[in-house]
Amino acid sequence: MKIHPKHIIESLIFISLEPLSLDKIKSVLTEFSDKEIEGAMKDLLENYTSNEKGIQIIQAAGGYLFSTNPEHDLWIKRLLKFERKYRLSSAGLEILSTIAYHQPITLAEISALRGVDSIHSLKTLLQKKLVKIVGRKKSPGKPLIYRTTDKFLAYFELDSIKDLPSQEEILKILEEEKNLD
Amino acid sequence: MKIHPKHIIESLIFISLEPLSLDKIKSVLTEFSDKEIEGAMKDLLENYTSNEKGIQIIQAAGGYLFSTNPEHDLWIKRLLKFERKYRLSSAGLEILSTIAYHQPITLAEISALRGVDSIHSLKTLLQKKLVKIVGRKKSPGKPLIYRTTDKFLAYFELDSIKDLPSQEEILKILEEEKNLD
Amino acid sequence: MDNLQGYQIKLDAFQGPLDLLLFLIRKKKINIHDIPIATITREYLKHLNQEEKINLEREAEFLLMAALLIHIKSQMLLPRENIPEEEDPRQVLVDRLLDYQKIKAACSILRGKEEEQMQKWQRTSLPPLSLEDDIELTEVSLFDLAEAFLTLMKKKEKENIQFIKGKEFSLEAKMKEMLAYLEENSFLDFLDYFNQQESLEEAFVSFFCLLELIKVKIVIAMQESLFHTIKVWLRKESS
Repeated sequence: MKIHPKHIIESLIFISLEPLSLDKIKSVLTEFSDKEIEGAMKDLLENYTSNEKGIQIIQAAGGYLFSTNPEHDLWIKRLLKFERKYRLSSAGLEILSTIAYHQPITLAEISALRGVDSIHSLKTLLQKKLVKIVGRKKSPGKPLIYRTTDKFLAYFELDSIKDLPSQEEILKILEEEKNLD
Repeated sequence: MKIHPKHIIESLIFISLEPLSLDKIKSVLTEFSDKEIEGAMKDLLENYTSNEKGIQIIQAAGGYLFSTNPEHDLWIKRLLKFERKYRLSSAGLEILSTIAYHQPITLAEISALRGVDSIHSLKTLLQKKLVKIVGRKKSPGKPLIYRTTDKFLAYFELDSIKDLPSQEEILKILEEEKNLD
Repeated sequence: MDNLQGYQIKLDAFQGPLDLLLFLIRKKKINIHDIPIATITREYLKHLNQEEKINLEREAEFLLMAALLIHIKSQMLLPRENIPEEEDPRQVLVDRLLDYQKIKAACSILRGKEEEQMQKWQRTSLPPLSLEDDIELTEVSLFDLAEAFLTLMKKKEKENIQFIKGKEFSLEAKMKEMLAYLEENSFLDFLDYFNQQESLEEAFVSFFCLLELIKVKIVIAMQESLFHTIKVWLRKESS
């Protein structure tokens, strides 16, 4: 029986705990051409979107990852005996989005943009690996600079940093807020 | 749209950390009768055996779990090997940080700082080319001395070893965690 | 009247002075590009005064903003000819507010995405892979097992050195206990299980039981991935 690359890709995504990129898949499936792999990938994704399933393949941080169907949240929480997953704190989320839009950025710059000292909550973001230190700024005092990580992208199911909410989306939100009052 | 128990079961088996027994599934899917659940389970297993797939549901230790198709072992091993290159154990990380902050340093000095014999993880770090031997110390026994490599810098996206966060900077971040929400 | 006025607003509800200012601007339906600085300063100070107790560190930030507002107000009062044309003293503040407003809006979109993501579950660790016996790194060798055990024992020795219990443990009884545990729990976490043992002696007996069970192929020891804990499972055919 011939082994179809589609099924191998399915296996590979399945055993990966982090989004698996097409490049990595290609580097593992050396027996198949890039074109074959790309076709198989497309085929696999179609299978998963066209058929109703308990599990799905999501695209995030430049790769593919299995996740459960959001409609099953209730039962999964029951099984795992979880009340709910932890959300980011408001301060954490604000720092995160400041970094996301202004990276690379220093702590002082984050604090200036927010009007608040922002060293609080930075620890959680670093420990959760949602942001990382990427070196120092070539300016007086050489402060550390921060960037968001791939884990940040995966957390919000963004494929790349370009998929962050755009100016238009942001303006739309602001308009909506204005009309609320 | 009605949610089919088959798909919920699929989600549950996927997310479970151990083989999931039918009894457990029944205890979670309280909205469905035992008969419905048994039927859905049978249906699900048939789906997985009749269609050729990359992943399968197997029965083990009194429950069900997902597993990859054994025919794909070759590629899975390749991927795991690939992934392993980028992972560090906690001991490895500890030694690496000891070397990074105290270089040039000998093995005896590393072990003394950690309170643990560190030769094993040091070998792994040498293999990964994250640290290198740079000569011998001019002291009794002339022990080998170690330093981090350029690959180490690349791994952590640092321009130079001077860009490592200082102990004070990290301490400050660690100490400042406060709940402001 | 707007419906927000009924609420007692606490400064703690705001991320900082910019957040409070944006709230006031919205509440008073103020055009952000043409802020009536006297009104906003008055409102802002009113809010600060309402607070009985604010966190000292944050109070400084709120007060700093109050100072900035008062400074801008005083500049606005200066005779026109003293200020170069086009230069509005409010501009610095407006720019900061606009930047911050964007961050806040992005936050609310991201919060929505986070909410969606919370309902999707991903695995944090993998079940044992279906790989055959020849795989070196996911299946743990006896040596790995012994090594992990010895490391653990070194730690335990330190903790237990003062008192050694006189109780005796038979190999047979322990083996039965372990199998019963496996039947019930489907797998056994190596580190957890040995940590639960009361004394060094009991841990040793358990360890030899485990080696024996592996040797006669009743159980299988697997490591989910490198550096994870070792899990012991009953072999399929024996369960």
